[in-house]
Amino acid sequence: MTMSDSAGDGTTSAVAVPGALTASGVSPPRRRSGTTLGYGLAGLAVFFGVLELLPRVGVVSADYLPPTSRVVEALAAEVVEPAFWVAVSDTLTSWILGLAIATAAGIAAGVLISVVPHLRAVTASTIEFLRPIPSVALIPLAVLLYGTDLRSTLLLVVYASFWQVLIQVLYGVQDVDPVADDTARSYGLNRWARIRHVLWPTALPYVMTGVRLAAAVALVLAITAELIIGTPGLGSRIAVAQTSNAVPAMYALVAVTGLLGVLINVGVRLLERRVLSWHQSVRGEVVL
Amino acid sequence: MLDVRGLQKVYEGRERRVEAVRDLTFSLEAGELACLVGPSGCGKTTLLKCVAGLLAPTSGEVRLNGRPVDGPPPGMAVVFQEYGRSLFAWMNVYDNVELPLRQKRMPKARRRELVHDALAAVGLADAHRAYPWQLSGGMQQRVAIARAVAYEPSVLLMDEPFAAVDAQTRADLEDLIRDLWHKLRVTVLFITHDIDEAVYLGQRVLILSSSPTVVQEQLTIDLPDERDQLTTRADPRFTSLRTHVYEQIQAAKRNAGTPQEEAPEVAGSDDTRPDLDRTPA
Amino acid sequence: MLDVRGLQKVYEGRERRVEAVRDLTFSLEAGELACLVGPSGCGKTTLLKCVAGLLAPTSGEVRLNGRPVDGPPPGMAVVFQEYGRSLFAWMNVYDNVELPLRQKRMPKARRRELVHDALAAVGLADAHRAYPWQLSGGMQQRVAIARAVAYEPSVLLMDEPFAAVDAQTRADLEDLIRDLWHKLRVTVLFITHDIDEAVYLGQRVLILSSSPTVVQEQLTIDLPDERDQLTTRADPRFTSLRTHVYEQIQAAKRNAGTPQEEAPEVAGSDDTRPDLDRTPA
Amino acid sequence: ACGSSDSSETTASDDGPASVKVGVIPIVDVAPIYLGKEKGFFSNRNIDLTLETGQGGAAIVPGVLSGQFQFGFSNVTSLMIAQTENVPIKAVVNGVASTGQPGADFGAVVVRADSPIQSAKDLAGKKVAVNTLKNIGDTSIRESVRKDGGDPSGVQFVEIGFPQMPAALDGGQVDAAWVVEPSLSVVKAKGGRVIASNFVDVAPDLTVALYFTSAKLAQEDPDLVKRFVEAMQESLAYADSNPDEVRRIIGTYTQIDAATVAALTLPKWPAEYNRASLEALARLGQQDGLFGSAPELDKLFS
Amino acid sequence: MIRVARQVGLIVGLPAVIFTAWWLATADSENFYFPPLSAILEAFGEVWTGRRLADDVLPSVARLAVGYLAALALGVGLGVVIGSYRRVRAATEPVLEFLRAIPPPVLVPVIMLFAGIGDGMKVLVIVCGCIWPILLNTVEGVRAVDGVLAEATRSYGIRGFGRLRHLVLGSASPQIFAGARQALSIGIILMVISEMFAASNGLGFAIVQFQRTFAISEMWSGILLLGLLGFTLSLVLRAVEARALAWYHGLRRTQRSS
Ligand SMILES: Nc1ncnc2c1ncn2[C@@H]1O[C@H](COP(=O)(O)OP(=O)(O)OP(=O)(O)O)[C@@H](O)[C@H]1O
Ligand SMILES: Nc1ncnc2c1ncn2[C@@H]1O[C@H](COP(=O)(O)OP(=O)(O)OP(=O)(O)O)[C@@H](O)[C@H]1O
Ligand SMILES: [Mg+2]
Ligand SMILES: [Mg+2]
Repeated sequence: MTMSDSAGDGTTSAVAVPGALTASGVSPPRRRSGTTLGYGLAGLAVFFGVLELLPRVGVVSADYLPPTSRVVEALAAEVVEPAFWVAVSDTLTSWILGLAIATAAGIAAGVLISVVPHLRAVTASTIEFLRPIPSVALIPLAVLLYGTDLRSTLLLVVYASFWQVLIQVLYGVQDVDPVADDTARSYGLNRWARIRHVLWPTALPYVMTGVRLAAAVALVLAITAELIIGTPGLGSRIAVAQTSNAVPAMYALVAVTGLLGVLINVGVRLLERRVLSWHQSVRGEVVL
Repeated sequence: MLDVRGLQKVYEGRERRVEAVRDLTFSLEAGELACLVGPSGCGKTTLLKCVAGLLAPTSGEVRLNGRPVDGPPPGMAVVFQEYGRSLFAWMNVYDNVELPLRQKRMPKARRRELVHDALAAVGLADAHRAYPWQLSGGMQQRVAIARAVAYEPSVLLMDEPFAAVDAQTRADLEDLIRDLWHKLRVTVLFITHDIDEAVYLGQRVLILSSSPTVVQEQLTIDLPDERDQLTTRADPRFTSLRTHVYEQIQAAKRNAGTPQEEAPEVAGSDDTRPDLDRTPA
Repeated sequence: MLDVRGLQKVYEGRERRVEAVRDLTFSLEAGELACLVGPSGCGKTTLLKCVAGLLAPTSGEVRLNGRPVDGPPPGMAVVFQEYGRSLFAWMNVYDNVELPLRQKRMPKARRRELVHDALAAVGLADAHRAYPWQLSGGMQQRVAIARAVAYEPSVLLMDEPFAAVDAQTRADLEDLIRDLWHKLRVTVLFITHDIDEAVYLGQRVLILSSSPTVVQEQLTIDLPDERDQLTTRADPRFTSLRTHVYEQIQAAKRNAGTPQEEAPEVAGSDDTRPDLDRTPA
Repeated sequence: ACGSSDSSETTASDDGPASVKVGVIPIVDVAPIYLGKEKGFFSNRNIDLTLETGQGGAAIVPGVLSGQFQFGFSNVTSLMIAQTENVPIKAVVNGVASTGQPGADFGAVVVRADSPIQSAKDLAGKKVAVNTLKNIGDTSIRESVRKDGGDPSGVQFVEIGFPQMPAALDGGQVDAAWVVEPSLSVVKAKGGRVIASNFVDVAPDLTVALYFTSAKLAQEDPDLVKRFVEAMQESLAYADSNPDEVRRIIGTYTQIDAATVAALTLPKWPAEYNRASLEALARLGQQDGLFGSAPELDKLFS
Repeated sequence: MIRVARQVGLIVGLPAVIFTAWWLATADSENFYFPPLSAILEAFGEVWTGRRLADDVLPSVARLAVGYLAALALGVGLGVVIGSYRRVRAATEPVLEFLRAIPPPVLVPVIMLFAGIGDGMKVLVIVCGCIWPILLNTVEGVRAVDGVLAEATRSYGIRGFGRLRHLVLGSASPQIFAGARQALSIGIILMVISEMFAASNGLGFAIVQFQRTFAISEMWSGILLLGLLGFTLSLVLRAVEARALAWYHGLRRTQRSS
């Protein structure tokens, strides 16, 4: 009889026993992140390959869009200059500070607006009014207040990326499952506990998207502000290269910007793997 | 202790207006265990949510200990019919059960003990670290039950809490609930579709009619307090009680058509008698 | 027609590795109605998903009409245990039921007829325009059933499809399924926790053991083909069959403990017998 | 570091050197100030000079107005516009001037080698790129067309940054472009033809840009302004007479490649601005409707 | 009636407070860059009526509309593909992130190389900017499709276009709308930025022109107009959302009614 069979081999195979807790030995996740990296590098290779070919086959003039190889040469010339690294660290400083402020403020404001009754309805029109005001139009204002200081850049960076986080938080909070919320309420979880244990985890996937959006916007604005106001950083180096008609050097700097964006995204994705491991979007892929 | 008076709830939608319950009046003593049965869609869940303070009635009122309920009262635990959605996907089983206790500002050791005991009692002693979505339906439902049990509530509301577990587990859980009720003298309102279960568990069975929903009958279960899966269910009195409930529910469903003819626009009415001749061929 | 051979499924998680089913072998004839029972968490849903081609087995194979199943075969309908989540929240009831038919490229009039009939058969003739989340749990489950019925499948897989409906409705739906089966000669695999239901409905009852899951017994139900809620259930043969199934399940659960004592760290195991002394006091 | 500091702060320190920030655009035109700083013309006069680079008026003018910068660099038409709008700024010293030699100025209107356009009058009905609309570029080009006997009203101007002009010209997106160095060298190297020297057509030795300060600073610290002007004039004179030094210094604050630097047409850096040329430019600007009212040069310089 | 009044009150309440504060704070402002609000409003009346409306605002809005809709179509389309296939995502994500991090002021010249300097370029710039929130949100929405529902869809043989339309787009729609809302304001911002290059008309062009000619009140009035434009368009979007996501709002709201 089947019964006795199964009871019999239960003794021999502890691993095969249902639900045995095993350390993640064979870890398929690690294998996957390896292939992910491979695909990503392949994608980038194709992209840069196309950029190499476009000017070579004459779609655009190499004088205005130099092939990748020339840009790489120019990049090699850049990276040996200490000033370049100073610029990178200046840009990264305003980026990190700006993003941190914008994210914290966006999350705090978003949660507050959705939790306090009526606040959302009251603020909606003002938010929609303020959001489309371009940061670039605020440049005179920033310079007026802070000159070419770091704070000028920060003002623009924060203004632009704050909304990205805020809107995502507002949509995320709206996504709270009423049954989950009812559960929390019926067990007497107070408002803060509900924010922490129900609202926040639900909004988290949206927030992650918001952070990814804001990270890029913050980088873009940091560079743009440096470009136009002239605060030191990658942007002002790009400006110099631009006005000097140093085309390959300019693209080299732009490429650095883009690569920073890629790195930032890798970071956020890793974070997401950790904090959203329970979410359908992450766990759904584990089974695949 | 719990008074429901003239409770009416109408769901107003854009295209659909549903009178989920029309007029419910009943009350529970402190420490009473009452079971609620009624046809599918008659408004049991709606009633439970009103009692839990999660839904505002359209008219009528719910009072707990003399005070009107206008939000979830403290010391209340609820097991929702949608057990899957009521578990937090971002927490493992242990954390799910522990969360309400943390809110109670209980020392950590005590919390640990309660969570362990509750999970062991529902047969999930080994699943502490699993996430809800890694569990089978019945296991998820048992996590929700464990959460309510660990909470040591003074009022316990359960909405078809054993719908997803097998017969043997169900019997064990029934005994668990009665045991808990005995020990803590909690007031329990228990919704079920299983008539035997209602009779076996309850001191009283409330039978709701089809919509427009009213309390069709309140039946006191005069079985001895000491109940046992084998002997109680074999008791002739048990059989006659369950037959009575069954007939009442059937009557409720048969009669349901009548009032609807006067208010034909009300949707969500519930003639669940399948018309077999119209079955797709 | 349906062959399951040496089926094993292991869920690999980061911290948790669960062997949901160990070794299942059975087969169904074309047009057979088989019921599947087993303790909660023993792997019934897992088996169903493997049969439906939704989940790749770790080892072993599933064949349908001689062809290995590597994706959902055409002409198959599934009623999921998580009925609520299996409905499209952005479609009303009518559209939910109609959607699979649209995929079948059926003329509109025919679709209409099928949807109307199916919804009427489950007692939801009035709820066409409601959204699933406006319905009670039992009503949602009936929408999922109606969707499967309207689809006129050649293979029907149902995972505890009547868990959320009241006793009377359940009886009606049981008859609906048998009726459908008679008319269309569909092959039905029906998972249930209700032993009476398994015996009443099926030509055969497959009993799964606790994990590590194997087929514990295959019981042929030698009741007459014409069944009826009153007479069949009163039949002494019915009673002896159900008692047999009940004992088998109890045996399955009792024995389940044995292998676990050698591997005490096992999660997801299923001794659902509550230890009442350890109940929180 | 200066935060919301006031311009007066810089003067308060009589003992130490006054720290002065100047907002400039990183182009050839401002070579003298870099040179002067290096040569110590500013530190000699007790000025601790810092150069801040911006991309034009949007950043520099508010910086000067708010006292973040003490001085700024701007083209003269923009300054005249500011004056007519009563922006409280004062021009203090010459910035850069045209060479005054047709065909050999640091800015010119160019076309592609194969273009049918032969001289300025052919521009009528054509698309011409300028870096900023309603500014010195279009005004001066209209004058070139006029002087060449064409109809200036028919010229279509489009706004494109100097660095993008070679590409736009090459790609046929514009028929002609007003470019300045170093883009001018780039175009010439690709065979582009100069068809007009628009600065020269406005006035001989046109003053193109000036250094300016805020009215407030001019009033509160005339001494600082005076020292800055003197230092600047010395720098201008030095630059004008040492083109090799200029070419060297350009290599330090720009990224123009060495070959191009060597071939650049350098502008003129006279120590004094040319009042007559400014009046001519003002007249033209008024004719083209750049100003709301007639610019009052006296007010700009007083 | 009362409801309408309440709605209007909610919409104008806070802005009214802010404008009053602004009015008072700048009433006798000497600062060149912060003119009194009265002057700004006066300038608003003068500038944004009559010809400028047709000459500057309309072309801008037209470009915005084309760019935004194109970004919506492209963002959702690409997002569905990228979100559905893990490998496609792995391969494309770095490139997309690379492009996303490039600031429009440097990107525009490159776009000009390919798209010239006409309206096409400006539309392209708008697309390049507002596609990201839509794309990212769609990708995440598609990845988050409920597993049970996806299985139900598969088991009923709903594949290809039907699956896309009924399952993927339906369940991702709340997140897609979040992206669409983000993109709207970004589109307006890029409309302004694109008109800083090679433009001869448009709202952004006018604002930049005002800034350069030190017409500061007029510049502020232009910024006000941008805000109003954003607000109006968001009302339109909200109306669309209220229709398209009626199920979602119902689902999320009903049980909160106590
Ligand atoms: N959110 C809602 N919006 C609109 N109508 C609703 C809503 N919730 C429930 N209803 C309607 O109210 C009625 C009662 O629903 P309820 O969930 O209380 O039934 P129930 O007795 O719990 O049924 P079941 O036994 O099937 O769970 C039903 O007709 C249902 O359609
Ligand atoms: N996605 C998953 N990831 C990890 N483990 C899973 C997953 N799904 C199910 N399991 C595990 O597989 C085992 C069998 O689950 P399954 O859902 O098949 O049980 P079941 O027989 O349907 O139970 P029930 O009657 O309670 O629904 C359980 O131990 C469960 O924890
Ligand atoms: Mg219910
Ligand atoms: Mg199951």
